[in-house]
Amino acid sequence: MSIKVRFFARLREQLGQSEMDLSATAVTTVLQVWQQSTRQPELATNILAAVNMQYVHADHAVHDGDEVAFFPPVTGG
Amino acid sequence: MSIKVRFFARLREQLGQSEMDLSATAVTTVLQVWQQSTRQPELATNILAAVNMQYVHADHAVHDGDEVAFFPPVTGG
Amino acid sequence: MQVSITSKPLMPWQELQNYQQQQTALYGQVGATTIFIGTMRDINEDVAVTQMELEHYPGMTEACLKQLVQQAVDKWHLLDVLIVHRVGLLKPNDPIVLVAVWSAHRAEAYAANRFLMEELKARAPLWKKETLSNQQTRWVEQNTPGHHDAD
Amino acid sequence: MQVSITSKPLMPWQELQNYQQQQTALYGQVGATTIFIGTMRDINEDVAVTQMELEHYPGMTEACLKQLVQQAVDKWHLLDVLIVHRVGLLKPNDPIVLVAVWSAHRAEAYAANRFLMEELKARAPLWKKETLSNQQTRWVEQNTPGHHDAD
Repeated sequence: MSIKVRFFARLREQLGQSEMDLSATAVTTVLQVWQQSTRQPELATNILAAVNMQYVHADHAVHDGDEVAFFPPVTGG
Repeated sequence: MSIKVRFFARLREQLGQSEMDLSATAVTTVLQVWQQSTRQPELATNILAAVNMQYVHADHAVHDGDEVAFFPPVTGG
Repeated sequence: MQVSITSKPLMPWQELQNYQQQQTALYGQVGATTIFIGTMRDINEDVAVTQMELEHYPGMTEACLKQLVQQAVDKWHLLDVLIVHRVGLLKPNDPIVLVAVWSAHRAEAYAANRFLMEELKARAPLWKKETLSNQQTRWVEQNTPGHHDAD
Repeated sequence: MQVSITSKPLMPWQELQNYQQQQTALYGQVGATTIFIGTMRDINEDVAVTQMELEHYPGMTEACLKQLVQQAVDKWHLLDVLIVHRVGLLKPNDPIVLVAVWSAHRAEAYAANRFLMEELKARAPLWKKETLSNQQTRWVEQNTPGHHDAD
């Protein structure tokens, strides 16, 4: 299955990329998407995650075609 | 001494006058100004009073040249 | 800081634009602006209202509003305050009052704006006389007091 | 109800005037309008800031703001809501965000406006990167949370 991964703001700069396409062979979670896309084992608690533009927790299931985004605390307004 | 008395809004309409000049011979209070100017013994608790454009209580002393105003609860805004 | 009473139609956006153009000394300091605009509704206490006459006590109304602004300035860190209140004959949809507060921070701008509106309604000598759809008139009896009303 | 993200300069008074002209269906119903405008300051955490880049997540930012508006509409009786947020390059004194709430009653207009601003700051995917006077840049780490902050 194919998953689109996006990074924003400071995280985007630190990782040196804003998006990537990930191929996974089985059912996966947000945490696994993070590990595969960044090669970092831990998802820091201050990194927020969204699947298809909705906030989710790290154990949220990810399906074929989903867009998964990771970003630091928001600072708008 | 000479005191200017002013009435506003519903009170002005009920009394049929917006202002009058009152002559008093001695030290007087807001309540006495009310009694002399309206010929009503009681100053209802929902009638507000001001001396020289500052809110005061009924026992506030009134001096020569003061402007005393009476009006109903305010309803601006 | 400015308070004013006007018998001319109140145009909030124009008023704000004009006022803000004088605020060059505040350049870069303002983080939060809060604005309240009170507008005449065509219904009050379940009765249709066709027009409204707003009476005030010239001199005392302005003095009272200035005192309220001073209280707000003493209580919060504010950069500027503007209050404009209509008097005279109003029709439904006409703006009645404009309260604008400029501050570095939003918590203070929100709190001061709410304070000014509640105090204005409780203390400023202004009175509304409504004309109903049957041509009868009535004085509005009393503003609902305090912070917990919903008027 | 409208939310929008814009990379063009935000002109609050013009935005409000244009938006309100479409509100003919609300004629006579609005009693209270509350507006919040957030503006870029030239100092943050005691350091001079010369410009700011606002990044967002196209699609999610708008969806998030729409959800917040829906929550506000579910919670209070509101007649209309407008939110406009700037992205891109900003200079001090530039408006960042505009939140406007129209209601019959002021308590609801004040409460909903405050709620929307707090939730926007806590949840909307937007990020600020500041350029300091020494040309260094820094990401703003975190908005102060909740109703008790003073930012």
